[in-house]
Amino acid sequence: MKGATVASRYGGVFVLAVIVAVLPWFLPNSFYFDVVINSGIAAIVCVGLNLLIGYAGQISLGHAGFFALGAYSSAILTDNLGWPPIVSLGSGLLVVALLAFAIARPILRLKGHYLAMATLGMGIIISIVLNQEVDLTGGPDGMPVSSFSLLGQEVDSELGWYWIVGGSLIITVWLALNLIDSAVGRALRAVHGSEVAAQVAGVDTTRYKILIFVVSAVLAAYAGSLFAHYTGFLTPSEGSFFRSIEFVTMVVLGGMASVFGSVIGAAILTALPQFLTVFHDYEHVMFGLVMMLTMIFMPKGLLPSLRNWINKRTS
Amino acid sequence: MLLEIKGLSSSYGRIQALRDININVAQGEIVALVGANGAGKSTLLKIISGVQPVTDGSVYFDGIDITRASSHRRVRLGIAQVPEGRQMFSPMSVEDNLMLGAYTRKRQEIKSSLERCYTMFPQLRERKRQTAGTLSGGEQQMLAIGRALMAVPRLLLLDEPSMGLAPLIAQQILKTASSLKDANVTIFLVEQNAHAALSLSDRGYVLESGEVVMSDSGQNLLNNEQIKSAYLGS
Amino acid sequence: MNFVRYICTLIAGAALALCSFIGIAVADTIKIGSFLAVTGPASFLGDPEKKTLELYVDKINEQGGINGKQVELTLYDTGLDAKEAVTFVKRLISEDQVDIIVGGTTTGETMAVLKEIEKAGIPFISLAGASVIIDPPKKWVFKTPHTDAMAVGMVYNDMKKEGISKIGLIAGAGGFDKSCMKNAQALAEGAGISIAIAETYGKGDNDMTPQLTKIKNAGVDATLFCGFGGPSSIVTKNYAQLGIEGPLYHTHGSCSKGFIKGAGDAANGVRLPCAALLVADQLPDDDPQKTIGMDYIKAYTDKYGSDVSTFGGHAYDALFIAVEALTKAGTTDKAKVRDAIEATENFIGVDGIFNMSESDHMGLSLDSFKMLEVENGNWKYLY
Amino acid sequence: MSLLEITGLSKSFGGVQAVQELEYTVESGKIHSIIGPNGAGKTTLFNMVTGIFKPSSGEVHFNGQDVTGLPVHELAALGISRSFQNLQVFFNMTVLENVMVGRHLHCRREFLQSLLHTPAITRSDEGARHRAAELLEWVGLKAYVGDHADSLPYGALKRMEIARALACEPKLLLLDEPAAGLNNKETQEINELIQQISERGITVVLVEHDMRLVMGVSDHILVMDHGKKLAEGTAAEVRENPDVVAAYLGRGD
Amino acid sequence: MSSELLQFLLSGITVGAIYALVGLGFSIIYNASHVINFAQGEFVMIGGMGTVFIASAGAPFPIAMIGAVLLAVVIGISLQKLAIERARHASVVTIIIITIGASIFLRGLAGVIWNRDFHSLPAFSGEQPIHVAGAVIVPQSLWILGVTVAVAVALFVFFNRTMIGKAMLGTAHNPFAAKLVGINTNNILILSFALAAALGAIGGILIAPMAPTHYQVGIMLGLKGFSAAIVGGLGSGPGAMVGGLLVGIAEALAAGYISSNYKDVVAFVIILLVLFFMPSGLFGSRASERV
Repeated sequence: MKGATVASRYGGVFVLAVIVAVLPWFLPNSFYFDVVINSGIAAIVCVGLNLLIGYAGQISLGHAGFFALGAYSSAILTDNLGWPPIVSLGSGLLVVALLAFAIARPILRLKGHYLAMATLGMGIIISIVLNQEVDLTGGPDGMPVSSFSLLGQEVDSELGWYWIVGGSLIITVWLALNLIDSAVGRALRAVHGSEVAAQVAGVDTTRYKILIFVVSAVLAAYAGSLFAHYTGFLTPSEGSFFRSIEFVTMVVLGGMASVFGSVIGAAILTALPQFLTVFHDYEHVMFGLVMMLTMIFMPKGLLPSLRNWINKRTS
Repeated sequence: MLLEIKGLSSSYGRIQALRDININVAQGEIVALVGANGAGKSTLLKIISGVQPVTDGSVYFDGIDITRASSHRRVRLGIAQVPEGRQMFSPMSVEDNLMLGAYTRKRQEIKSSLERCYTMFPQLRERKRQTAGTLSGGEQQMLAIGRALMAVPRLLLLDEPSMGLAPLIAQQILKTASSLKDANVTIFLVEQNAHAALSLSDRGYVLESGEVVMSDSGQNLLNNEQIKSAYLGS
Repeated sequence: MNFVRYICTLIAGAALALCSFIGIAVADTIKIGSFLAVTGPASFLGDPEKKTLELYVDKINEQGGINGKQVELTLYDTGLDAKEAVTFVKRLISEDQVDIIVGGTTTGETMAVLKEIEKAGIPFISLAGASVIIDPPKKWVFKTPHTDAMAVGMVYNDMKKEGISKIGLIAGAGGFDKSCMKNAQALAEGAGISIAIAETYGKGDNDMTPQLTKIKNAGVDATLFCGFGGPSSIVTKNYAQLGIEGPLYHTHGSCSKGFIKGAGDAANGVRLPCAALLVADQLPDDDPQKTIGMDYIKAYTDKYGSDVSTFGGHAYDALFIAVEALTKAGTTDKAKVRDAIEATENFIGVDGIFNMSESDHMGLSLDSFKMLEVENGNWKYLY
Repeated sequence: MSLLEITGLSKSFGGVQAVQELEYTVESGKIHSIIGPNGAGKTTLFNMVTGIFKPSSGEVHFNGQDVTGLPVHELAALGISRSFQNLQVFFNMTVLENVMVGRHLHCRREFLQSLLHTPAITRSDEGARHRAAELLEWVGLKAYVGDHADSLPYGALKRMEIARALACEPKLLLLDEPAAGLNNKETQEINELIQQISERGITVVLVEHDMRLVMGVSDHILVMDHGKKLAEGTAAEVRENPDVVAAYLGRGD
Repeated sequence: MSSELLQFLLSGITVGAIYALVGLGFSIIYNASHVINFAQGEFVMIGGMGTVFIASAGAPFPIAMIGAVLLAVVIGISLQKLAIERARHASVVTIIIITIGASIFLRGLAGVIWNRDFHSLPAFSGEQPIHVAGAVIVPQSLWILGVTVAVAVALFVFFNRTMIGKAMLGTAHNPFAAKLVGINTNNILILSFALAAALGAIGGILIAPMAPTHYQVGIMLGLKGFSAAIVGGLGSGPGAMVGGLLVGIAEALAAGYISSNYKDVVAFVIILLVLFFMPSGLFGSRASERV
């Protein structure tokens, strides 16, 4: 069974890498590239968020706040202070990590709906600040972000971004899978399964909850930073309550405690609105309906439900 | 037979709690079900009340098959339970707890039932405005019995009425229970306190690990050495 | 089995959707693309814009199209999400291969897509207000609405006429509100106006009494409100209830009948700059905007049964500037169409008379605004 | 030698005294049982010893050290482990992983190394996996090793909890009703398991209702009633104690 | 008390009363089913928009209002029967997503079937402001406060004087015991959704004459109502009332004394602080986990 976990870990990453490597030849134009790149960015957030929600069992309805903070700090440092983008990105991650660390302890003492409320409030506070600090962020009208450059090489082609985001996603997934299959990851999952039993096994549950909260916040911020440079323009809607809900929905839709589920969830929910445009006025009605029906009939999410179904069929 | 349980099995979660149980209770009897903790006694009462699903077998009440009947329908048919641990509506007043006991009955009948209940348990009348959570253990047990009687049941299920009570209070509660027989209520009693339970019962069943291992008159069981073994492991 | 059936339906639906959005681009038509915030917090603006575009594209086709070609409108709803706006613009350009884009309800969405527009080189007429969109001018980008700076300038002129010097400001949290407030603060000094107090309210607020109480206590001569939608009515009502001295000014964000209906009697006395559209019937007969305004009002109310707002008017102007340019250019060649738009001259729209140039990609002058006052629950044309 | 010493320990919940002024000593290397009717305060006692509840008053000494009020994971590090009355299984993991969580303190768990899954982590994990598999085999769950925890029958989960607790390499193992819900055969197997655990030199304290089990394995029995000590001694002594008989069977009057 | 402070308080209480009504809906549903219904705000929207459109079809206002409340009730019950009940065993997050899906669905439908314009209802009894010690209050505020108090009293009577109300409370406190005394807990669940929908709709109707209603009006009101319910302690009726007033007053005072830019931030910071010090809200039950 050692072989099994390792195989699923590297096998999955391999399949993902192959898909990422081959996909560009099937993308006819920049629109498809855009959808795929946005899916990838969302997937990075969702993999991190799934570590928090799906694996450690701590809900967050405010992760778009971290996404937006990463995006804006990168943008502000690059454009207002003239820092090199890569340095801005690093500093942005540090800022978000510190902030997440500072609020993690009081927030993660809460449970269930109270935790949901607190993280939601946190996200809303961040989004209001982004809206109000017009001089810094451009307020609701947004701010332009200069393009990303690495070692003097500017990334401005869609394909360039595709490789950056694709590579980041593969590494994120790989790291996440590594983490899950380590003592740290087992401790996290144990926190979800039974906090008291985890403590009895010697797990300092508070420490691990804080750790994973910070990790997921940093991943969200990283994705946000990529997004900022990729689109070249930021508005505070990136940090809104809706975006937070969207991320959580992606995680739950793909499947809790399923890293690849998060990738699939992110891809589906990014692409779905594009499909639903055929319903014109009924686009949102259909979107709400799809959300409800999927969760009613597949409460465990797409990938786990699919896996159960295949298992049932084969056995 | 008022209550007939035929070949009943039940599991909840991963535990097979009951296996092939056959129990009969006739109109007007007091029947005790004794056995050690975890033997499945409470599960059986929950099944009779319809709050726990049956895996196999059937339950008849007064000749009607109630195996799949909803819990509220069973109360209307005349089955009331005094659950283990009292299960008060703790933040609500004593009187409200009693009133809810009569939830299935006509409004105009409640008044007299309430009066009867207060006559039986004068302490409850004194404390009728207090919240149930503030009562002592014994008073809570009285309230639990009173609440079940408010439904004017034909069959009363008593689950561990003496649990956690000081011996004197426990005896008082059990005496009260036996006096209900005079009020034409059939009683099915589950007790850890085997002596007390069997001494006031007409008949008894001994449950061990989810199976009925013995059934006899209360007196015979009381004198049976096997009972002692089931409890004290000797 | 529920689950299987569900998955099948989902896949079938997706396939259907895919086919329908790949399988266009055949007939020889002129394609106009649009992305609007039809839903979301700015639906108040985006919804009439969408209705106007759909209404007039149908009319144009009934009348034979442009240069004999039918017009096809591809319209996406962004829900006021800049990210969606960028994706939709990429889709319009690379997938739907439209010839021109008319859209962008708000400044944020418009600004977000400019990079894409410039890169692809496609004529684009924005429906958003802020001057930053066309200042400095960008090769492919045009816009129709008056800027909020113009509206503020118009209000300040009127204030000076009325002898007002000390004012209070109240604005919402949205892009329009913030930009308007910023302009009001920037332009105040030059206009000889001092801003004693500036207050804001939040998304979804139902009562602005606390903010207005502070304005009242600041002892101002007049108050300028920067915002639109429901809050226009709430602020106006609260203002009247608190009995604040001095007139209340709004900007063109309140140029819709919905504002008066919402505010009721409290709206009386509010002064605001609007496009001529709202008072088309009161304009002198020789005013060139009179007929076009009256026609638009009739067409819109006949079709949708609801009152016109000037926001739909922005879409009307943008659409017809595009149509005129396409007609004149006689081709869908993007560079030629762009040049034709830049050459727009004396185009009479509901927003005013447009004269575009290389340095002016909006083409409206301050006199295209009309100063109105609400009187007896109706617009009154002042000057 | 006493491994665990409890002096004057009390706990109350909103006015209800769950445990009152309890004095109790656990001798190293022996099998102890705590019995008593429902609500006697046995589990509350366990919860205080393992740090889940903070005592209202009194002290707990473990291995000569005052451990009163220490957090649960620190007590675990000192060598106190337990199983639970109501299963506390990590249903989101496999059986093997459940037990591997028990190896937490013995695993390398540096965060960055875990992310990269360095050879050091792999080795340490390998060790944990090996030990966990060994323990599972030892408690008789070899067949279930790779299964998901939520597919196991109840009896197997009980054993898995014991294996998980053993994985911590505890000095003191508290078992809360290990036989509850088990049939006779399974109870007998648990009985044997407890004796084997004791033979490994681990001190065991048992809360149990199944008297056959208790009387069979215990070196020392503490009887609790209403949060207080009712009696203590060997199985024979306790069985003959009239207070105990009355508490269990009721008085025969 | 300065007239300024009084003015802020009046404003805060008026708005807070609406939050309280919405928050009560959250609490009632939570009590019955332990579900947080994120579609609660849509009942507010249906109340306001429903009244507008039923009235525009020619019904007199009182009839339109009753019609809108009934419409909300029907939708609330359908939500329970068609969505929540089917996902009974799903996780908390899954059910949250379902209710969010429902709110997007309902909002979308309202935007299409009705429209996306702002609509006003006439004030129930004029708009002539009333002056109180230098502050002003409009008659509609009095209606809001009056109806909220009336609803609170009615709910108090319902829960304390009627059998069905007591049965609802009993089911919330102890669903197991409720079944044993013969309460049909399924019906209680349906009733709780109906009641919550009605409360939301009443809130929506009350606020519509003050703040124009719109198909999206439910988003923020729902969020604030949720905040009210959480601050007060989930499942506590008085908690939701106090929570609603607290949030409303905090907003008004923050706007008045601190910064109107950051008034919502102040409100949310207060909510967070309350939760940090009282992790189950002001009146929430402090349940301890049994192991």
